[in-house]
Amino acid sequence: MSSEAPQTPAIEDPQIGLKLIPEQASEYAQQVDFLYYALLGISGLLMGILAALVVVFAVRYRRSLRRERGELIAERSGRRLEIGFALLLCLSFIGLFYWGSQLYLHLYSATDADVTIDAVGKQWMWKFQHPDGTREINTLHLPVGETVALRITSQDVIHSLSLPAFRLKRDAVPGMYTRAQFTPTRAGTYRLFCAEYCGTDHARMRGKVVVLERADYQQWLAGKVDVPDRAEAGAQLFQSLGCGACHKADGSGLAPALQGVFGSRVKLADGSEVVADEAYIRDSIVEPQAQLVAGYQPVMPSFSGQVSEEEILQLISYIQSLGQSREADEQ
Amino acid sequence: MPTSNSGRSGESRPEVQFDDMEQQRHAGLLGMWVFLLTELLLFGAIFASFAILRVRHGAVFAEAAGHLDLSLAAVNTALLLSSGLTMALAELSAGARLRRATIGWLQATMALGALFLAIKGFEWYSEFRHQLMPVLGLPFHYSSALAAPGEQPVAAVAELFFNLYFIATGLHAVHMLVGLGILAVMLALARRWRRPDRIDRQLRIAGLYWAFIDVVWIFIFTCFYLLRA
Amino acid sequence: MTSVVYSENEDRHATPEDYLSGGWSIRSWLLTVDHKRIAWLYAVSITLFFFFGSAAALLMRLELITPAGDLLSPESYNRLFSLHGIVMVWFFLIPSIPATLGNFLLPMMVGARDMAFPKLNLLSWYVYTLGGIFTIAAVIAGGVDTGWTFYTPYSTLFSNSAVLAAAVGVFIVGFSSILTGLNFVVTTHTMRAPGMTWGRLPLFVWANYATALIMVLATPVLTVTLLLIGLERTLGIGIFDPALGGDPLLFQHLFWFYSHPAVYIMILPAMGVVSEIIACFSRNPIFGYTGMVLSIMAIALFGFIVWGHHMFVSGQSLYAGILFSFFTFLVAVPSAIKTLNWTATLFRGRISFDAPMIYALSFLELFTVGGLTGIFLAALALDVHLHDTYFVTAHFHYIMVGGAVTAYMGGLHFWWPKLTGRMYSRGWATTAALALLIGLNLTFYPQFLLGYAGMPRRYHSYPDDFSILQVLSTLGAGVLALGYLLPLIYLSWSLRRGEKAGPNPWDAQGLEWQTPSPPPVHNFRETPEVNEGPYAYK
Amino acid sequence: MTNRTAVLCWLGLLALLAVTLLAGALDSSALRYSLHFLCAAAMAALVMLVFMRLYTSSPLLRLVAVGGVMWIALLILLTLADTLTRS
Repeated sequence: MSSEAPQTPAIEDPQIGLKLIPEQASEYAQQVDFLYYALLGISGLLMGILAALVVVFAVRYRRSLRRERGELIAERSGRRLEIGFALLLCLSFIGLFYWGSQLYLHLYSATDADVTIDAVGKQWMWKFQHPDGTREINTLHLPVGETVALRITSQDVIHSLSLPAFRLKRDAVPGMYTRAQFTPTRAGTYRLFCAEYCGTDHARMRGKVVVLERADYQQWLAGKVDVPDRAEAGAQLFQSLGCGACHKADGSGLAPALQGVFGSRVKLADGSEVVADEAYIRDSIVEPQAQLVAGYQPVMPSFSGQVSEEEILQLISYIQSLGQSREADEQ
Repeated sequence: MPTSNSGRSGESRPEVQFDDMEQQRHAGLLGMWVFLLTELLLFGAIFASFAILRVRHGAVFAEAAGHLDLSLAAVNTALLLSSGLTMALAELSAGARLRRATIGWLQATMALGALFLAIKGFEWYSEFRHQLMPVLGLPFHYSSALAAPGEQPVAAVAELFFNLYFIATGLHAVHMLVGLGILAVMLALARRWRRPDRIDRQLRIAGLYWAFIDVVWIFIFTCFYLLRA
Repeated sequence: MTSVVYSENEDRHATPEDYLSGGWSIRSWLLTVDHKRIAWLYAVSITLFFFFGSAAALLMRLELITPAGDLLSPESYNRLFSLHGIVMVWFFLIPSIPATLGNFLLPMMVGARDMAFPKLNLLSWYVYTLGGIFTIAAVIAGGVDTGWTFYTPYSTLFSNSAVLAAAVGVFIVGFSSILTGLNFVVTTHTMRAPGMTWGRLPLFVWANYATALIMVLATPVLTVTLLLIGLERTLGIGIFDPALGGDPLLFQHLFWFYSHPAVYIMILPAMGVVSEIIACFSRNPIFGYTGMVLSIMAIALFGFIVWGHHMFVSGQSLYAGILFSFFTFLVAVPSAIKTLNWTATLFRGRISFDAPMIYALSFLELFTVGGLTGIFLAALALDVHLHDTYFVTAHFHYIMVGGAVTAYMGGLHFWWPKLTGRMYSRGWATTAALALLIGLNLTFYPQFLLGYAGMPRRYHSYPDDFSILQVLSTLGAGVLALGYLLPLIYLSWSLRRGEKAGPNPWDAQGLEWQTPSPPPVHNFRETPEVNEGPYAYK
Repeated sequence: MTNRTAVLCWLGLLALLAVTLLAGALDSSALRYSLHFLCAAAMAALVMLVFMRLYTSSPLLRLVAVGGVMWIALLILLTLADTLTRS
């Protein structure tokens, strides 16, 4: 069980008042709101028809009127009414389904982003890590207009990064990377929540997203004490852990050279091929033998437990910085 | 099992809520089959977990399967299939109202079942001795060709395999014990032979349960023992 | 409709004294195999658990009046919502209609003297009680704080609350609903009276038959999933631990494979009750009987292929998400057809507004709101925004409290004269029904607004801006509590001093109304002969 | 089911067991695995048809048996649909 009771940082809620429809802080948020209004309209219409029918029938056919009963709907036309109604519903549902899944794919399928931010959920705080190494807890500063890709994982239980203003939510699952990307279009302070129940202080695991104009963002960056950027931190780790001993740049070591390996197709010992993306590199660090590269001996020790999630992400950024291979550029 | 309240007469009278014996027999069989449906889905969730984890960790699972004793398991499977035969013959003898044959075949079935559990126990004990039983935090030492000896992640995934192996075979063993309990009751009834038609009906239902245990073991044997590297 | 002749005949059937006056000793209640008495055993125990769960809900609502978590500590709030979930889902909603009204009425409606396996029926109640004891033991041992969903790896590796006791409690109560389901399936297949073909079965029987199928097909997967959690916590042999390469999403697949069909276990019997009530109080045959039956079976069977819509944001693959979203839209169509048929049944009827009818019409409004918001959640992009927010809480409370509990109340008021032979006061019943309707809308409508504003579920403290809607919701909860306390009072009052209700006070169709109320021990003098359809209202 | 059919079914089961064990010696794992599952399915079918007398029982009981197998397939296939297509 969780050993010591981890302390939870203080909460800084953005004071933005009750917004029944959260601000549309990105163009995607507007699209989701159109879908919401469309569904509200359809539901309102159907509820209206239902309520009207029930009230009219209740008033016109109440028993106390003692009126002579009219003819009931014939079996055949009744069946046609049912089937017609069902088909009408199916058609509108297929439309709504298509609309919803298009937006869903736009949000989650990986596209190249201007800046990749790592979000690591930990019992009861969110830790963000910018490419330049800046780290924040429960607060995320972003520039307007740049496409932000979130690389989300968790160190302990399942959390869920929820940004209502961007209509975005993604679970942080331990042992797995989940992705989402969005493009802030309006400066401002927005809410940030943990949506998946994760223990005692689940309710305190929240904060704010601060979207700044480009100039203010640079100023905010400058204000930060200069901390080695993520790739440099990765390089330092690469040396301190002694990876360089086998992964020699010229490939003469016991292990494959890592120059330009990110994004390339790697031939494995069991004959299959896999793209060396973040998940492959992470697995190779934590579980080296599972996807052994063809032509090499399974001698790499596992580092699982010795390097934290942030450090693995730093190593990945370092390997990325060793040059993207040609295939990755075409994707 | 619906007990009937008939007197000494050959064909016993149906229970109060049934109109005739045919309805009661049909209800008994349908009831048993629906119960077997729930048991099938109980094991189904275990097989679904196996399918998912086998797909995610193919190499290590295949290699871990190599550490199981295939010959013992093959003998066990043959034993269980034979106990299916002896159970069927017991049912047929009860149908033909042959008291001694019914008792004989029932005893054979129970003997085969007990032997199966004994061999299974021995198999578990040998796995315990090879430190391949990660139950209750026992030391788990897994040697794998895939990695240098004592490697943590391959050993971790192998531990996952053995966890699932012990869950599946343990659940099956529990069902075997319940089956043996039912057979013991049927044996006692068969010895007294007070109402042969009732014994015939209940033995058919007990036979369904025993044959179901065979079916589950066939798939456990295939999934855990045969899918080797 | 068949006329059942009450002539004296050979002694095989019991003398015509009713099932209640057969004896009030402890033995006659605790060892009964009469499906009607077992229905009462269930009715009493699920009512106790209902008020136990409702107390937890009221405490949570009081806590949520203030944004800061000041009334309760986070630990106790988490234990309260877990208790509320577990008790309400497994100890009230799932057995509510099948085990009480279903147990009482199904044999009578198919023209049988009792269930196919009376002893298993009693065993099902004892297994339910044993499960209840374990759950209460879990509460006494400090409560469980994993939510009713027991998500791993929190429930297996990180929670140090009484997870094992709660998991064992739910593991045991699962067998109770398996036994009930098994009894209903066999009774409906083998015990129908001569002439009672499948096409002449009342929709209440069809609904309970479909529910029984789901209980039998889905509950075993829950049982083994909870077993896996128990084994991981006790013997350390877990398959969900990410460090061993286990997959937390595998747990979610196995859990929701049961839990989504479970919500259909809760709503289908309610649909059966509403069909009976609307047909009786509008004096009209049900509109589109075949459409209704096909919809019931479609909901029961398609309910098994939609569970992935609980995992749209959980890291499940995008294509599986799209597949599950498509199936979820399809499974909404049969429910819409049923709503259309209920409304069309009112057309050109002679409608009277007794308490059961008010409950049925409330069900119509509340279930439709719940159903439509389900469509919001089926649309993938909206579910990403709305998942795990109060929008989802409002959606399933509209369907479970607005649908299942309202129909349970309606069914209770509709068949109360048959169960007890007494009539309750019409005025009080109408007040309670309206209080429930108003209270429910006032409690859960603000939660839809909170949901779209982004307020997540299971929050013990929340940003100050949401407090106005939370206060409104707590106000509604108060009215709702009134709506549930009133029936407890006037129904128990009617047991003693309610006026005698004849065999058929509502002049309703159905074999169960052909017997005196309260009905004799073996329901019918002679196995009735059925020669026409179920809703021959003139 | 008669004594003769029971014994024949038993012999068939042992033969299938032998086949599935011998299949272990093949080298291509795809062929091996498919043979293993084919034999397992055949053995299960034999036990259900003969020993559980599905061959001679009412269509309702056959429906229950087929329904159970279908529901397990439903659970496994849809869960695999997620695992296999996860990026």
